[in-house]
Order: sequence, then C-alpha cells, then structure tokens
Amino acid sequence: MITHQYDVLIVGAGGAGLRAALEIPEGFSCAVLSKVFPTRSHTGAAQGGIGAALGNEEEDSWEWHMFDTVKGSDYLGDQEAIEIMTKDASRAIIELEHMGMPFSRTPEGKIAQRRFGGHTRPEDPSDPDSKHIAVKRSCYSADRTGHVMLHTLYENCIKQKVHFFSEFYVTDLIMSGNVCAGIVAMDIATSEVHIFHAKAVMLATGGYGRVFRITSNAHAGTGDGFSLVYNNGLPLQDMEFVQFHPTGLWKLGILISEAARGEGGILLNNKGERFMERYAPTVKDLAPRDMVSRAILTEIREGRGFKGSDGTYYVHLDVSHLPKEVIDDKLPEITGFARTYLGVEPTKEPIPIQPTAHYAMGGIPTTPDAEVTKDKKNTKVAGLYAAGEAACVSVHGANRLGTNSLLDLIVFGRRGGKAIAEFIKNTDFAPLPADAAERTLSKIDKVMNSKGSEKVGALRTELQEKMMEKVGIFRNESDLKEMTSEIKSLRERYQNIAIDDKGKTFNTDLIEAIELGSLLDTAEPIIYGALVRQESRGAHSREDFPNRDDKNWLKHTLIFKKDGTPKVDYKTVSITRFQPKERKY
Amino acid sequence: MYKHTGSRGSGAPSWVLQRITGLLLVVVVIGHYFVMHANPASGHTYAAVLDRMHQPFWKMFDLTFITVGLWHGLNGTWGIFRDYKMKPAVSLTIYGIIILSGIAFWVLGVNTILSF
Amino acid sequence: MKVTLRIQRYNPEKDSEPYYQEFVLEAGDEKERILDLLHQAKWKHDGTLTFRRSCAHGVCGSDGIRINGRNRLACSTLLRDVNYKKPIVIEPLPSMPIVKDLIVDMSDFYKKYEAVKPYLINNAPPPEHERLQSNEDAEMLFESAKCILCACCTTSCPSSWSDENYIGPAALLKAYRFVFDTRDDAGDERLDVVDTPDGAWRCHTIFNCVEACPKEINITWHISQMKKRLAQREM
Amino acid sequence: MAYQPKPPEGWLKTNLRYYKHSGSWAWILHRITGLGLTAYIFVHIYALTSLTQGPQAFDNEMKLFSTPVFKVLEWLLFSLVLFHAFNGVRIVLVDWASGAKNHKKILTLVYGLGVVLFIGMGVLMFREPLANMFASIR
Ligand SMILES: Cc1cc2nc3c(=O)[nH]c(=O)nc-3n(C[C@H](O)[C@H](O)[C@H](O)COP(=O)(O)OP(=O)(O)OC[C@H]3O[C@@H](n4cnc5c(N)ncnc54)[C@H](O)[C@@H]3O)c2cc1C
Ligand code: HEM
Ligand code: SF4
Ligand code: F3S
Ligand code: FES
Repeated sequence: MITHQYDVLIVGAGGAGLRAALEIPEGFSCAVLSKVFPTRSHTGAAQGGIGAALGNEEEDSWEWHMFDTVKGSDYLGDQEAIEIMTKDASRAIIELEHMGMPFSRTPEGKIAQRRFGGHTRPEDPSDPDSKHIAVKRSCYSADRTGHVMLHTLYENCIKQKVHFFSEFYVTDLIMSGNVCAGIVAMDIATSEVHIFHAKAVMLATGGYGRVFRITSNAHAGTGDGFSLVYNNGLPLQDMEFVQFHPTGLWKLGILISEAARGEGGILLNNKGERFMERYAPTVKDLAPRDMVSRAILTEIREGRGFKGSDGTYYVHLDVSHLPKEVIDDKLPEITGFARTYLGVEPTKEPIPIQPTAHYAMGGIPTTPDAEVTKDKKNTKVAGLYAAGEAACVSVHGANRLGTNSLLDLIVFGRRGGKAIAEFIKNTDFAPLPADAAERTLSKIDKVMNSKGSEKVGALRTELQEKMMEKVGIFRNESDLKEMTSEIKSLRERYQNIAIDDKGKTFNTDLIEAIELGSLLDTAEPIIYGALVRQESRGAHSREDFPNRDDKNWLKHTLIFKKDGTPKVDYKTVSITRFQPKERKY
Repeated sequence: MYKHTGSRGSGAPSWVLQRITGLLLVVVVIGHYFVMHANPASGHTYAAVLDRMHQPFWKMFDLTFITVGLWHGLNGTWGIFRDYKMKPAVSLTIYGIIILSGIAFWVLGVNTILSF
Repeated sequence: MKVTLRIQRYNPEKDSEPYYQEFVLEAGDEKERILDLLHQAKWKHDGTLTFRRSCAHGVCGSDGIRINGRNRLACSTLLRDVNYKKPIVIEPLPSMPIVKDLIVDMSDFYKKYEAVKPYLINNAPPPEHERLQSNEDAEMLFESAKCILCACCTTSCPSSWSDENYIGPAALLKAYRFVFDTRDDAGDERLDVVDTPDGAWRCHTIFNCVEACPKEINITWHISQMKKRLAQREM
Repeated sequence: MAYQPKPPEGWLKTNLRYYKHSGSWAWILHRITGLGLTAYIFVHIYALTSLTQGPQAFDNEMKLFSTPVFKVLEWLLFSLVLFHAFNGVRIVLVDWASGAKNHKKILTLVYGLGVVLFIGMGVLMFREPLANMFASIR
C-alpha cells in the first residue's frame, strides 16, 4: 500500500474542486483527485450560463437575484448563504474573466448576458412589488459556458502547478474521531489502493443523476461523495429535492439548455398550444424548472403529449421560428445534439423533449465556508469540507434556478478553499488509524472474489427504472413506501454481485460495481426524505399532499444512517430578508 | 515519450521559401513543358535547343529552373526525411547527401547552360 | 436488428498481442450510439471489455476511439453514420500505447497540451471590471475553445504517427486559443514553443485532424493562422 | 506500473490502415509526385549534359526520347507536374489565404484544371499522330 501525505486533498476536479484548489497558497501541498481526467468532469456539460447581476445588458441588482433565488427555492434556501452568493456573484464572474474565460460579449465589449428561467426584475425598478419580468442575468459563452469555465479553471491549475491524481477513485474517508484525516483511493489504472493522509479534505464530487433512468448527467455522476459521507455516519440534507430539467432530449435525457427558451424557444403540446401560458401566465416558458417539468408531465398525463415509437411520451420544444443567426451563434451545441441524436433539424421542426433528472439540490450539509456539519446545530466536522453539487449550503433549497449552480461552484468553491487555507495554517495532521484502508480492501476483495449471481448492469437498470417511476416528478406515499422495501431488497441483492473482470489493469467492471454501491447509498436518503416530507415544495411534489406547508415543513431534512437504517432529523431554515409567500409566476 | 525539442529553431524561412519557389515553379515548369514538349521539334532537336540556349532570356529561364527547382525539390525531400524520427547520425548523413548532390547537380546543370 | 462489433482486445496481463473479438448485438434502430452498443457488449456479454466514457453526448472527450478506420467519439457516432450491414471495426486510437482494450495512455497528449502554456498570461494588474474585448475578437476564440481534448485529431495525423515528438494539432489549436486572445501578453513566449521543426512546421495540411474532430473544428485553419503569425514574426 | 504499454504501431502500417479522405490522398500524392519530380530533375540535368558533347551525342540521345514509349511517359510525367503544381498552389492558399475553409472545393479545382491541361497537352504533343489517325478514319 502506498501512503501519501498532503496538507490538502480535494476530491473532484469539476468546477468546485478546481476553484478551491486555486486558493491553496504556495508552501502548502495540495492534491486533486478525480476519477476522470479533470476536463472530463461534468461541469463541462453545463450549457446555458452563469448568473450574476452584472447589469451589462439591463438594469439589475444582486437583491433581485437574491429574491429570485429565494423564491425559486420555494423559500427553503438559507437566505444567509443566498445573500453571500448573489452579492459575490459579480466579483466571481469578473474573476473568471480575468482568468481568461472566453465569454460572449456585448457590442461595448462587456460580458454578454441573456434571460434564464426564474430570473426576473421588477417591471418598475422603483417599485419592488411591481410585476416581475424576465431579466438578462445569465453570463454565457455561446452554449458552452460550463465547458469553457471548466477548461479555464483547469488551465489556471496548470499555471499554478496544482498536483493531480487523475483516474483515481476515492473509496472512503478516513475518520479519526470527529476529525477527517484523509481518504482512501484506488488507482484505476492498476487497482492499487493508496492512502492519502491530509489535514483537510474537500469533497467536490458532483451529483447523482445516474440514480435515475432518464438523466442529463454523465455516467460518472453516481453520487460517490454522498455515499462517502452517508457511510461514515454523517447526515445528508434535503435529499428529496431532485431537479428534473424540463427539456431533455426524448429517450436520451441529453440536456437542451434553458437557453433555448431564454432565446425565445417555446413549448408546445400535441394540439400546438403554448401550454405554459396556462401554468405561468407572466413568465410562461421561462418559469422555474420544477413548474415546467410538472406542466409537461401534466400535459402528457392529460393526453396532450406525443406518443413516441417506443410507447413513451414527449412534448415539443420549438425554436424553428428564431432567426437562423440566433440558432447558429447562440445555440449551436444544443441544436447540434438534436440533429445528431434524434435526426431532427431544429431550424425547421420542433425538438421532442421530456423531463430529465438533472440536479441534486440536497447533499452534504455545509456552512457558507464549505465546512461540513453533522447535526441540526451545525456542529462542524474538523478537516472536512464539501462544495459544488455534492454540497448543500443550501442556496438552492427546494428548487435550483438555472445558472445558479455554476455560480455556487465558484463562490463556495473559493470560500471553501480560503477556509481550508486558514485551517491548515494552525492544524497538525490528525493521527492515521491503522485500519484506514480496511473497509476498502475488504470491499474490493469481496467484489473481486464473489461467485454471486447478480449482474451490475441489470441491477443498476432496475434501480434506475424504479426510481424514475416511483420517486420521479410526482410522488405519493404508497409508491414511496414500496420503494423503501424495494431499496432494501436491491441492497441485499447487491451483496450477491459478481463481476467478470478479475484483472488489476483498468478494471472498469470493478469500478462500476463500486459505483452501483454509491447509487444505492444515494437512492436511500432520497427515498426516505421524499417519504417523510408530507408537503409539495419546489421539486418535491406529493400527489397526496399537493400544497406547501410552511407551518410544519419549512425546515431541512437531515438523513443519517444509524445501525444500517436511515434516521431523520430536521434543521431550521435561515430566513433573513424575504418572508415566505406563495410562489407564483 | 514526448520531449520538447529545441526552442525557436524557426522553420519559417525555409517554409516561406518553399512556398515562394513553388509558386515560381508553377510558371517555370509549366512554361518549360509547353515550350519543350508540346512541340517535339523544339525540345528534341539539337538545333532548336541550341538556338534557345543562345538567347539570354532562355538562359536565365533555365538557370532559374535549375536553381529554384533543385532547391525546392531538395528542401522538400529534406522536409520529408525530417518527418520520420531517425538517429542523429543517419539524419546528418542524409542531410549531407542532399546538400552535396544538390550542389553537384547544380554545377553540372549550370555548366551545361553556360557552355553556350 | 442485429449488428456485429469487431472489437480489438488487449489485456496486458494475459495477451502479448492485440486480437479481435466479434460481438453480435441487438440494436433498436439506426439512431443507436456506438457507445450504447459497447455498453451492451460490456453489460450483457463480457464485463472485461474496457473503454472510457462519461458524458455520453460528445462534450467530455473521454471516448475517442477508432471506428471503421477513423477516429471518432463512440457517443457521437450513431449506427446510421457507419455501414452496419458489415461488422463494425472498433479499435483504440492509433499510435498510442494501449493500456487495455480501447484505453490508450494519453499522458503524452496531455504533456504536449501543457507544453504550449495553455493559460492566459497577462501580468498587468487586472481592472476592477472585466477586460473589454469586442465580440468579434471573442468569437475568434470560440471555435478553438470548443476543443474537448479527445485526441481524435492528434492521433489521426500522419505527421504524429511518424514522429511522437510532433506537438500535434490539438496542442497547436490550444496555442492559437491563447496567442489570438487579445487579453494575452505572452505571444512570443508561446510562439517560441511551436516555432520548431516539431511544432507548427510539421503540419503538412493533411486535414486528417479536421476530418476526425468531433467538434467540427477547422484545426488546419487555426494552425495556418499561427504559421502566418510565426512567419511574420520572423521576417 | 502493472501494465506494459504496447509500443505504437509502425507509421507505415498506420498510414495504410487509416481511413483516407480527399485531403489525405492529396497529401500522399503530393509527396509521391514531389519525390518523383525531384528524382526526374536529377535525371534531366544529367541527360542534358550531352548537349555539351556536340550535336551527335545529343541527337543520339534524343532518338531514344522521341520514341512513342518515351513520349507517352513524358506526357504522363506532365500529370505529376500538374497535380503537384496545382496542389502546391492549394497548399499555399490553405496556409496563406483562408483556403483551409474551402480546401475540398479547391482540391476539386486542382483535379479539374489538371485534367483539362493534361488532355490539352496530350492533344498538343500528339497532334500529328492524332491528325493521321483522324485522317485515316475519314
Ligand atoms: C447537462 C447539464 C447542463 C447544466 N447547465 C448548467 C448551467 O447552464 N448553469 C448552471 O449554473 N448549472 C448547470 N448545470 C449544473 C452544473 O453544471 C453542475 O451542478 C456542476 O457542474 C457540478 O459541478 P461540481 O464541481 O460539483 O461537480 P462535477 O463537475 O460533476 O465534478 C465531479 C468531480 O468529482 C469527481 N469524482 C466523483 N466521484 C469521485 C470519486 N469517487 N473519486 C474521485 N473523484 C470523483 C469527478 O471525477 C469529477 O471530477 C448543468 C448540469 C448538467 C448535467
Ligand atoms: C510546379 C509548381 C510547384 C509548386 C506550386 C510546388 C509547391 C510545393 C509546396 C507548397 C510544397 C510544400 C508541401 C508541404 O510543406 O507540405 C512542396 C513540396 C515539395 N515539392 Fe513542390 N512544388 C512545385 C514543383 C515542384 C517540383 C518541380 C519539384 C521537383 C523538383 C517539387 C518537389 C517537391 C518535393 C520533393 C516536396 C516535398 C513534399 C512533401 O513535403 O510532402 N515541387 N511543393
Ligand atoms: S481539436 Fe477536436 S479532435 Fe482535437 S482534441 Fe480537440 S475536440 Fe478532439
Ligand atoms: S492532420 Fe496533421 S498535418 Fe496538419 S492539417 Fe492536421 S495537423
Ligand atoms: S462520453 Fe463524453 S465525449 Fe463521449
């Protein structure tokens, strides 16, 4: 076994991890581990943009951005954190620009901005209570914003000579009492297990989209970070809030960014109606994602969807009326997806779309400085940090607005990095437990030598399909109850899993088996969270409790694993500026 | 294993020259072909050839052809060899052969042209 | 519909030479991705089949492989893009060391990328606001900034097959990305790196790279702009 | 490292096995014709040294070059010149103008012009035998 020692370890080389790495000052050693080569991280898939009230195109203010985010979160977002994020947004974007990120520009040469779902301003700025209309707040680079952001951050890491362990799969946290003392990881190329001893560890492992059948997330989006925390007895927060993005390519789930609607695209049902006019009369197609996804599903349920060749349903996203320059210059990538994967020519015909599992609002609870907390009193876990989609600060509450995730990455990634830089100055390495790698080794050993009858692929598909069906956009008690026993049995069957590849070189069979474990670990708190929360709020929509219930449920859920079973606790929501109101668009 | 070799060993001059000589050759070679080969008599009989060889214009034309053609052809050939990784000794030998044969044949050709 | 994938296999722990194995698979329609078929082969037939992939829609650059003799992304190539009536030949990217099956060792490729100093260098203190840049100047960079580092181009270039030191189209494209950024100050420093026989001058405008690039980047055009810049600098 | 990377395939094998589009063919042909022409220039210079040895020597040599076989070879040589020359211009356009954006169209032009001039030259070179042939047909 190889043991390394670094002051700081960052797990995950997406936007959050890379941004944090840039904050570690010279003189301290820092390593970034990633199971894929850094620029292959899923941040690169983000298309539409990154939000900040720069006001380059239209009058804007961070307070309006904050209001939108709070309202978008269905008042479950922590307003203290949201204030930090929206206030810091402009600085953060300008910093990215200075790092070299190639933005689209306005005629004056400033960063260009466009409209995005849920981002509004009062029609009459002097009267904040006037009707809110869509505002241009999303800073973008054509429809490759995440791609150029990820590359810019990676480039700056190269410039700063950050040390990378690429294609290393992190399998466990090393906890020494209440202190995180490092991680255990496997070098995928050789299957060798390494121990990384550190003063501080940051988890920036991204989302869990692959828990669901139809998802916009990468195959690597298996929720490993959630599983690491959950299996070490730490809580996960608000896991029931799963964002389904309304416009995924039909059958494939590949994302057609909100930018398509931001630039003027509209949704149509099989009668050719622009149905969003009924659900959100003011912002129409640019309503927040949870609403649009529900609207689409409602249309389909009420018989106004299109039936596809395989018996599944979709609605249409139409951009064919937009000028060709807009499509070519501002939406080249996503119209390309429609052409490549569905053979649809978006300049001429509408694109078949369906909602797709997209984003994890919940996650590892942290303070606004990315410090991981372990209970409802926000007790910190020394040396452990989390940022990005894996973390729950919580700025997104029950529903994230488009463009706020990339912002979350760079704002809280940076804050986490700074907090770590401060922390390691006055901290020593916590002692390394002798059996640090024990769990990992026995897990690998078990999978490699198992003669069981279950296949990874089949079990995973079963999980994904059931989650889609029973814990999807609309939920109800009986489905969720069924799912709790379902997940138990899937977990048991997982113990009986066997793989074909018994080699040591680049054993992706083994990796997929471990990833399936993460998926199961992540699905569990999602199901339990959804079951306990007896209301409908943001992305969580219970058919048996169709209304928001602020009296009983204006609180975060925390789900722990105790003695092998999930336990629930609750945490208060920070409400500072905006009192909960009905959420209407 | 990738190794960054050398710094700013600029290939620019030879690259530019290869292109300029190439463009020159378009005129020279195709012109040459039309004059020499389109009409068998003008290219293949001593008298006709000799007649042209005495005119300064054609002398210049032929000198240009030989000089530019040899340089372009051999620089191109050297460019090809450079594409394939070789031991320094081998590549030096080839470079030597290219330069020596170039000079030798240039002298030979110039001698032919200037002997009239 | 049945299709056959003829996949090059190589396991360093067992094989001394790569060999081919045929998988007969069930495809729904001709819009199925080659990646879906590889997954089917791995998940239903042989779990030892090894390849990289992540995003599955052509944005991460993990799954550059050779399909019927040309470099492409498994996730952006559909059945209808190839002749699926005959066995579809799947091989790793050419001229790279093979780690296992379709996985190649990319470290050289990344080293070349790092060699061109792929980051903005501007030593002036940053202004309070963004650095201004006209939309035209910004758009000059967009095509080159599309690159996903899949290595399809560099490993398709005959110049790189014969000389592993040729820095290759991907690195040259990255050099362009920064040399032509109006905000960058390090033009000369970076140009020096590509102004060598193993740099831009080894590009013979073969266009294999352009043909292979899944992001439809006209790499050769970008290299030509750089050659011009280099030539001007020298004159 | 637990694995032994395989060394890269030989460049020639890779070249032969990789998919070829019009651009790769143009490059291969440009190389071959370039080398061919360079070799020919050497032969040509050497052959013409006979000029300095007087009319006898030269005309003797030219007898050989005037045989039908050599005349056809000479004509075929012209196709190499034409391809290399026009493709050379294409390369210059690609490098110096924005020809890279239209390289396939330019290549079509290269082939088109080449074929026209090649046939033209054929007519010029073989106008006597051709005239005779047509006369006999008539
Ligand atoms: C298609 C799509 C479009 C989007 N568009 C937008 C948008 O327009 N605007 C916006 O604001 N947001 C958008 N989002 C959301 C946003 O992109 C993501 O939430 C965000 O990029 C997540 O970043 P991250 O840094 O947390 O994680 P990621 O970028 O997902 O990175 C995770 C990292 O963790 C590593 N990792 C994971 N598990 C392990 C392990 N076990 N061991 C080692 N390493 C591990 C991975 O290798 C990777 O490097 C979009 C999301 C998707 C899917
Ligand atoms: C008639 C007009 C000609 C033009 C426009 C022309 C143009 C060019 C150009 C631009 C190149 C560079 C190719 C590269 O760098 O990739 C080249 C290469 C070459 N040329 Fe020419 N050329 C011409 C005639 C000739 C002649 C007459 C010869 C022979 C004496 C010749 C021999 C070569 C050789 C050997 C190469 C190297 C080929 C390679 O690099 O692949 N060329 N030519
Ligand atoms: S230029 Fe194109 S082919 Fe080359 S690495 Fe980038 S995306 Fe891949
Ligand atoms: S294939 Fe190679 S030679 Fe140049 S045009 Fe592309 S880099
Ligand atoms: S899997 Fe990401 S590019 Fe193909």
